[in-house]
Parts: sequence; structure tokens; C-alpha cells
Amino acid sequence: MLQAPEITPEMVEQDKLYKDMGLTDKEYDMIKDIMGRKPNFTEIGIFSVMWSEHCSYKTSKPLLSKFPTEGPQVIQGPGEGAGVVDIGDGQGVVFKVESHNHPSAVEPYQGAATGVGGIIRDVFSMGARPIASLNSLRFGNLNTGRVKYLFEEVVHGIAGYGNCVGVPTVGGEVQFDDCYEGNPLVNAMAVGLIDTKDIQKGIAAGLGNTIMYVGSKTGRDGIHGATFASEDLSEDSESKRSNVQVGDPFMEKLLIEACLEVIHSDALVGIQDMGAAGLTSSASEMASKAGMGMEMNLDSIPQREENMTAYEMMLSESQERMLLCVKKGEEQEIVDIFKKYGLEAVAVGVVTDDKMFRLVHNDEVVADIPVDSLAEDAPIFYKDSKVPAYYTEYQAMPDYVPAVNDYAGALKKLLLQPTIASKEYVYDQYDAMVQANTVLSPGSDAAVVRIRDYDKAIAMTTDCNSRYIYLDPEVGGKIAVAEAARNIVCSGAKPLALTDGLNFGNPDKPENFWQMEKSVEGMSAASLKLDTPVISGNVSLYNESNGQAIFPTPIVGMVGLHASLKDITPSFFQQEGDVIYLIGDTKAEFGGSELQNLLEGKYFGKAPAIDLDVEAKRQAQLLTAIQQGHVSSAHDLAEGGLAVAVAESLFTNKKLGASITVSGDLTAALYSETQSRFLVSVKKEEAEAFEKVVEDAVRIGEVTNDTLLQVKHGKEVVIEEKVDALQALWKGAIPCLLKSKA
Amino acid sequence: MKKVKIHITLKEGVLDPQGKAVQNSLNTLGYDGVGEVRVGKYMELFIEDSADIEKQVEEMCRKLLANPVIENYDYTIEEGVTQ
Amino acid sequence: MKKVKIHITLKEGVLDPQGKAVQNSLNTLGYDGVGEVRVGKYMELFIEDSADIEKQVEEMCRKLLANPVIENYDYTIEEGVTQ
Amino acid sequence: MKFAVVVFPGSNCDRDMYHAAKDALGEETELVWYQDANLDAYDAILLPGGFSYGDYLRSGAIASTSAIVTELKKQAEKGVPILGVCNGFQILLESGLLPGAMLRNKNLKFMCRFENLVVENNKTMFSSAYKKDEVVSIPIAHGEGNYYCDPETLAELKANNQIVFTYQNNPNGSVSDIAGIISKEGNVLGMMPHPERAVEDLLGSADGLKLFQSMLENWREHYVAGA
Ligand SMILES: Nc1ncnc2c1ncn2[C@@H]1O[C@H](COP(=O)(O)OP(=O)(O)O)[C@@H](O)[C@H]1O
Ligand SMILES: [Mg+2]
Repeated sequence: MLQAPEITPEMVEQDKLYKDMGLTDKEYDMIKDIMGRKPNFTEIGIFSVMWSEHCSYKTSKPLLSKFPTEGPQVIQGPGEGAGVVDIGDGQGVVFKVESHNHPSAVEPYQGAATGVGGIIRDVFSMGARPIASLNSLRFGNLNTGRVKYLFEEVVHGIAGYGNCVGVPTVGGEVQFDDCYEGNPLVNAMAVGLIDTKDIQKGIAAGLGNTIMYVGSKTGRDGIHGATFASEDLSEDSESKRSNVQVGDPFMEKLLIEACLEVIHSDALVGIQDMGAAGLTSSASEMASKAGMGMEMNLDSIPQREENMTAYEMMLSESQERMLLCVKKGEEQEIVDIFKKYGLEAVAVGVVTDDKMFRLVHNDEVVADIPVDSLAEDAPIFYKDSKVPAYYTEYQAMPDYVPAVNDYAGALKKLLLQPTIASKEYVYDQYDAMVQANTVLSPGSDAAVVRIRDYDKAIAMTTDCNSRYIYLDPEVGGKIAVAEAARNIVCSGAKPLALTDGLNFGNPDKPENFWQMEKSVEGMSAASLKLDTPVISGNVSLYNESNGQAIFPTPIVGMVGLHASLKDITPSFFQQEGDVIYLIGDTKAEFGGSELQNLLEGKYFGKAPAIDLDVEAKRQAQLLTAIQQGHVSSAHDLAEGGLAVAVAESLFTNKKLGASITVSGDLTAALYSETQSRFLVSVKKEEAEAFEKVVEDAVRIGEVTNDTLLQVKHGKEVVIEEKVDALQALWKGAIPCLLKSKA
Repeated sequence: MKKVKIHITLKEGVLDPQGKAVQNSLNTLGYDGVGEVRVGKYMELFIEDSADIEKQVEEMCRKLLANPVIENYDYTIEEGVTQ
Repeated sequence: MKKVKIHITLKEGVLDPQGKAVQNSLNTLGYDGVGEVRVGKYMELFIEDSADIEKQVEEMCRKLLANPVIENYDYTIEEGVTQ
Repeated sequence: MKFAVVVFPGSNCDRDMYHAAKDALGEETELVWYQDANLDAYDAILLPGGFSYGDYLRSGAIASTSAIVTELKKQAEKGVPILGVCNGFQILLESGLLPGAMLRNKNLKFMCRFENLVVENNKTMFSSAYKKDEVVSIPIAHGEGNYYCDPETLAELKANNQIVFTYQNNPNGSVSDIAGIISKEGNVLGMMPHPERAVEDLLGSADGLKLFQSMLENWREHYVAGA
């Protein structure tokens, strides 16, 4: 381990040690200017983590500023631990997404587990009780031992942590494509419920107030983890393996309960979790936000290992730690609350008014940095952007026309595609019901959690079809937001706001930066149109392995509100005799489709088009129809098109069947991925009223009791399959891939 | 037939929440003298003898039994009784 | 300071789902010679020396560390390095 | 009737249990922190699910060494009904209030889903509102719910009719499909499935409510009607 005292500021400069920490020459010079001297080793370490993309958003900030972030429903937009939206009755919902991609690539169980722990801390540090978790995952195809291992262990890690802390994991998504083989994506979303009067801020205000530390002791875990997360994954990151931090969900559970008690104490001024860049980021951000400075005595930091240097302590990413600002003289009150849970709150510093971030270790000042330069004033870089050649080429291609002649066969193969197949293998391992509020658990379009004691509920989903975004980032960005909103609407809720997890490749490559730019533009346009402002998010760049970037994958996490429990609508057919409607017309759109993947093994051409006005209108009308009580079930059309959507609507154990009639080109009718479409079932007696509300609904068939899925083209039966048999394929696909020899 | 005894322990510096919980519990039970506790795994494998048995066991540990990112392993190979 | 090494193993007759899974994986990986596998726990305790240390360790095992319904335990007490 | 829900560090179904007794059943209920351990004032004791002490070492093991277990034993001897669900059941096993032990699920994975249970014995103070052999839908959520006991103990459980619930499709490998067992004296019930998660149709099933109703009815017969 590097020993800070042995390395002089001169050595840092001459040997360009800052480069190993991810800082450029230009950044080093900026730092020297700010300091008015050469920074020492500890100081340069502090800058390196605070100026990493993970903490400073130095390359993504100019893009993020394009997102619409305001609306009457927004109580807290981006900037705090998590955003907050209003759900009435003095209550707010707090949520955010966070990525843990690189740690999960290296140690999948702990990487995923600590990702869940980190995002849950963001939520309860706002003062909210965490009420649900979701996870959005991307892996390579399940045909190598390594990918299977990553997939199994990531899921295991999410379950291991989430189940233990008692937050139900209610939804998510998993997509499998080769581009994620060396660089899987693990994004976790946490949702909390708060009385808005209890909202906390991460500030260190009030001259002379005390800074307290609580939670796990600091070890050498994940040192340089934050900058590590912003580097390419190359072959030699294998040797960095010992960087990975280990989670302790039991400690987290104690912290949740203790912190939710502490927020009611008048002694508390501010509270923040120690996330990426641990003590450094939480402390400097809390001081900077309050317009104050801070002095910390590192000798009092609870330490798990011996002889830790200032550098190690400040950069450690040990998990399950919180930093509090407490009124001077009232520390004991805080100590006593934590004590009940067996936790020790320790005074480690004071709030100063000189706007400096000063650290003392062994009676020596080891760092003395203008605090704003670490947080608010971190530099911003404008990257070059360039249209990639592949995009120009794809746009010029004639429309892709797939050749299908065995329609039932194609449906079966689609149901076996792991991205479409049942994710029961995954969510069966998640406790989706703890807290006893889960109305719709994983397996539905959006998850629904009721708000106890009120006639209302919230809906949650994560979505992102990165294939479309790869083909056309702007259109794909719109679709990602629209799809999330569709899922919320299908469940009967009004979409409120979204959080995003922007996962991209190396932004220094202009083509990658262009993808970022365009997807953000598309997402912004859709969130403006659908009135779902962006209230929080996370950026993860450098998602590449061996020089190859992942598909641009900006994950959308969305939350909606059910005005009444009566509105909660399942995505499965409910009873025999219901009329089946398809909302929206269908064009032959196969670029980026699951059928293209199946037949060609790659994605090319144009992404499906989307008209946001049409999208908004259909969503609003469907929601009205649901709220007026006309709808039995609603499901959006996504990967695999109509055929897959109808099949999925039958995969409960209700012993139902469906008979539908389609027209026009059969391949398009069944498998096209045209956007803004919904599959809805309606009671016969509601049909007329339903049709009056939803303009673009076309009656295509009815729910039967013969447990068959039947598709007719005019009079001709083109598919007739037993639902049981289809369901068995769909359910068995992932377990079967996992069992087969690599 | 050989009996292989394998010990898998956490690498130094790696947090051991389980060990910590056991230590606290023992202290609470009145065993004040108990300091650090580390919890690992112990496995017994019965395996047919072969010339390269040592190489095989080494490989198994690396590939499957231990997680080299956070764990160390060591093993002994003994005469085993047939099961 | 003493270092106590404790082995906790499942009693004979108690099904070991983890051992079974490890055995299957090893066989799938091509290690056909691997027969039965049993997975247990291995703990290291650092404990202050005392006259009745053996009795204490015995007690800890019985009261907390092992569950006599399903597990056996044994231990060795060695000179430990101070942590 | 007055219920206590004992909260251990790491319990996470404590509030669910509280709401089941307080809101769904409608009886007086209190959350009791494990260190404030005097349970004399309660008519029944509920040990909730979760991960006491993170499930470290063995599920329920560390909790079973805490002082409140002595108190539980005292109340059990007095005949006070004690219900342990999931981690609560594991604590009852580890502390010897019920026989047997838990192993990891046969497939080594945590599982969360609704399961069909068969009511094997409806002549207990926890199951009298069910019919014998009634099939009820109650969720499970556990990683170590594979109940084990030696053949002699199993024979004894059977002989004394101590097996109260079994799984219709054994999900975890439990001996004899056991999902819940009762003490010989009939006042301590441990079960892995979560009746407190099945007390409202909105959440998928209300089949668990009858368990709490059984407790209430039996208490009334004993202490109210009899008085
Ligand atoms: N990683 C996961 N964690 C939890 N639930 C998941 C996960 N992946 C998929 N699911 C659940 O499986 C169901 C189907 O997922 P998906 O095919 O992505 O749905 P959709 O296309 O409607 O968004 C959803 O209910 C989703 O929440
Ligand atoms: Mg959907």
C-alpha cells in the first residue's frame, strides 16, 4: 500500500503520480492553481476521486442540464442523495438509480450486493423508509461459463443483500446481448416513502457544529474504487481484485432503523451516506453545500485495520457508513439513539467558516483544500462529438424484411430468447413481499406497492431497450422513457417522474459521446412530453471491454401514482369472455427487434419510429379508461411484438386461452416492434364505453377458456398452441441455458 | 481413494461481518477474552487417487471452491477410507 | 493470546445440499474422480489465554458455534500471534 | 387480547406481524425490543421473520442466545401461546423450544412465492379455524427452510400429531414436507411460511388470517367465556 508520508509533493509532480489516479496533466495544473502550491499525496488523492466522473460528472454535466427537472409534482430534483415527488397527503416518494457495473464485473456477488446497499442508503439518508428495490441488469449471452457465473452471482448478491435488509425487490429487467459479455451492467433502484416534513439534507451547517461518524469501521476496502469505476475494464483489472468492498446487510438494517429514528431528533442538522469516495465526498459535499468549511481529525475515525494512512482513510469505500452534522452540545442525544441498535456514533470533526476542507492526522495537517473546488466547482469538460459511421450506414439501409414461414415456430423460439423468457429464476430469489404492501410483484408490467392506510398505491418500473438506442440514440432515448411510462400506465397509475442510469462507453471517443448526447436529447423530449421530469440519476462511463463499448444503455426508472387502489390493473388476462383490443396500428418495423436478433444474430437498420404526441394521447386515454373501470388487464407491446404479448398475457395459472384475428402482413402483425401499442382486455359489458374513450383501439379477439392460443389470419388458423406448452418453454428457457454445459 | 481437506478463509483486510457478529455474540455471552473471529469454510472431498491429484485439487480450488478475489485456500491430501 | 481453530461439520446422516451441489459442479467440470463432498465451517478465534480455556472453548461450541442437532465440532488451541 | 411482537436486531417482518395482529385481526399489539424483555403483560407472543443478526453463523442462532429466550421459555411453560414465523421459527429451534433444525434449501437458493399448505392438524390453538386437510395459500420467503430432524424425533412428532402444516409441493427439501410444527404442550408453533403476509385479498391471499383468528378464539374461550 502506498504510504502517503513517504511521497513528497515534488514526487507527485515529477513522477506524475496523479496519472495513476486518473488525473490528466491539465487537471494537475488546475489543482496546483487552486491550491497555490503543489498538492501532497493525500490531497491529490482527494482531488482524483472528487474529480472522477463518478463524483463530479465532469463530462456528463453539460448533457444532464438538458433534462427537464421541474414540475408541480417535484419536491426535490437532482442534487441531493435522491429526488422526491409529491404523492399527496403530505407524503413524498424518494427514488434514485445507481450503477455498480465495474465492481460487479470483478466480484459479482459483492459488487451487486453493495450496489443495492449503496442506493438504499441514498434513500434513507433523505429520511425516507425504503419500501421497494428494483434492478436493471445486462449480461452477455448465457453461453459461456463466465457469463453464467456473473449472472447467477449478481442475482444472488442482490437477493442476499436486499432480502436481509427487508426491502422488497419488486421488479426490474434483464437483457442479454453480446456487447455486455465483458462488461455487465448492474443498476439498482431504490424507492422510499417519506412524510415531506421529514426530508433531510446532506449539509454541514452551523459554525462549530459537530461532525459525527456512524456505522462500519473504515478498512482499506475499495481504495480508489471511485476512480476505478471510471476506467476501462481491461484484462489487467483482474489484479485489482482486492479493491472490492464487502457488504454487511445486517449493519445496513441497523442503520436504517437508527437513522430513521435520528431524523426526528432536533439535534440533527444534516445527514449523508458515504458512497463513492466515502468520507471524502460525503464530508466535502456536506460542507460545500452549506457554504461552510470542515475540519476533521482522522485519529478519531473508527478503523478496522492498523496503521491506516490519511490517504487510505479518505479514499476508503468501506460500506455501511454515515456522516452526520449535529448541533454542538447535543451529541449525546444522537449517541444514545444509535446505542440502542448497538452502534457507536463518534465525533470526528467540526464545521468551520473558512470554506476549507482540513484534515488532521497524528497532530499534523495532512490536507487543506478549498472545499468548493472539490464539489460545486469541480471542472467541467466539453467532449467532442461525432456521428458514428455505423449510424449513417444503418440509416441508409433499406428496411429489413424478415422471412418467417413457420409462425408458431417463430413464436416458440422468441419465447425461448432469454431476454423475453420468464425471469422467474431471478425474482423467485428476491423477497418481493416483505413489508406486506406488494400488490403486483415481479412478473407484471410495473410493480405496485400500496401505501398503507390510504386509498392509493405507487407503481414502479425500469426499462431500456438498448438495441434501439444503439441503432438510433435519439429515437431509442424517447422509446426508453415512453416504454417506462407505458408500463406504469398499464398498471393503472399516472406516471410522475423518472430517475436515470446512464451507462455508456468511453466518452473520450467522439462517437460514444454523440450517443450520449443524442440519447439524452431523446429522453428529455419524451420526459417533457409525458410530464415525467428527471429527479435523480447516475452516470457510469467507460463501460467497455477490450476497447469495445456496450450498447448505449440509459436506464429509465419510473414511478407513478395510483389515485385509488381500484385502479390497480394486472397485465394478464382475467376472465373468459373478455374482449381483447390492440391499441395502435402496426407497421413493419424490425430494426433492433427480437426477431432480427433471432434470425440474424445482430441488430442493424432503423429503430422503430415513435411519435410522442400519439404516445401521450394513447397513454392518457388508456389511463382514463382504466380509471373509469373499463379495463380488466393491460399490457404494453415490447420485444417480440403482438404474438409475445398475447402469450405473456396468458402465462398465469388461470387456465385461460385467447383467440385473436389479425390482418395484413402476418410477420409484421405478429412480430413487429412498432411503438406505442397496448394489448388490453375488457369485459363485454364495458366494451362500448371503452371504445368511446380509447380512439385507437381495435377489437382483435377474445379471452377463451380452452387454454389454447389461437391466431387467425382472416379465416385461416395460423397459430394454435397449448398455453401450457408455450409457458413451459418460456419458463424453462433461462434455467435450461444455465444448466447446459458451456 | 484420497480424502482432501480444504480450508477456505477470507483474505486479510476483507471485511468479515459474520466473524464480527460471532465475536460480539461471544462477548455478550460473557467470553470477554475473545478477540477477532474469522469464519471460513471447511470442505472434505473424497477423490480417486491419480498421479496428478495435487494439480487437480489446486485447480478445483482456484476454479470453483474458493473465490480468489476475496479468499485464500489451502488443503491437505490424506489417505481416505472408501465410503 | 491463543488461536483456536474450530471445525464444524454436518453429522453423518444429515443431508448436505451444498456438498452435493459442489460435487455435481466438480463432476460437470470434468473431475469425475470426485465422490462425496461435505461442506462445513472453519473458524479462527483469537482468545486470551486462561486456565480454563479448553472448557471455555468447549462451552462456546456447545452453546453457540455448533448446533448439536445437525453438527459435530472439534478444535485445536494453538499459540496465537497478538493481533 | 394483547399481542407482543418481539423485535430482534435484523428482524424485518416485525411490522408486518404487527399489522396482521393489530389491523387485520383488530387486537391490541405492541412491538417489544428484545432487550426490554418482560413479556408478562401479553396474552400471546409473536416472533417475526427476518434476518436476526444477519442470519450469520446459522439462522436464529445468535438471537437464541439472548436473554429474552429465558423469558420466552418462562412464558412457554406458563402456557402462553408463542408463534414463530420463518426466522422466528428458526429461533425457536435454535433455542430448543421446538425440536429439529434448519438446513439450507435443497436448491441452495432463497425462494419467495406463494405455496399451498395442507392443514394436517386443526386441533391446535393456532389452527382451529381451519378445516382438517384444508389447502391454504401462504407465501414462503426463506433460504434456510429445509426442516431436519432425526428419525426418532420425526416419529415422535407424528405420534403426537405435532405436524400442523405441510407443503403440498415441497419446495425446500423439508423432511416429511413439514412446513410448521407445534410443541408437545400445544402452545408453541413454528412455521416457515408467512401467515402475516396473507391477511388481505388485495395482497393475494387472506388464508393466513384464520391462524390469528384461531388464536383469538381460543383465547376468548379460555379467558373470556370461561371467566
Ligand atoms: N432483474 C429483475 N428483478 C426483478 N424482477 C425482474 C427482473 N427482471 C425482470 N423482472 C420482472 O419480470 C417481468 C417481465 O420483465 P420484462 O420482460 O422486462 O417486462 P417489460 O417488457 O414489460 O418491461 C417484470 O415484472 C419485471 O419486473
Ligand atoms: Mg411491459
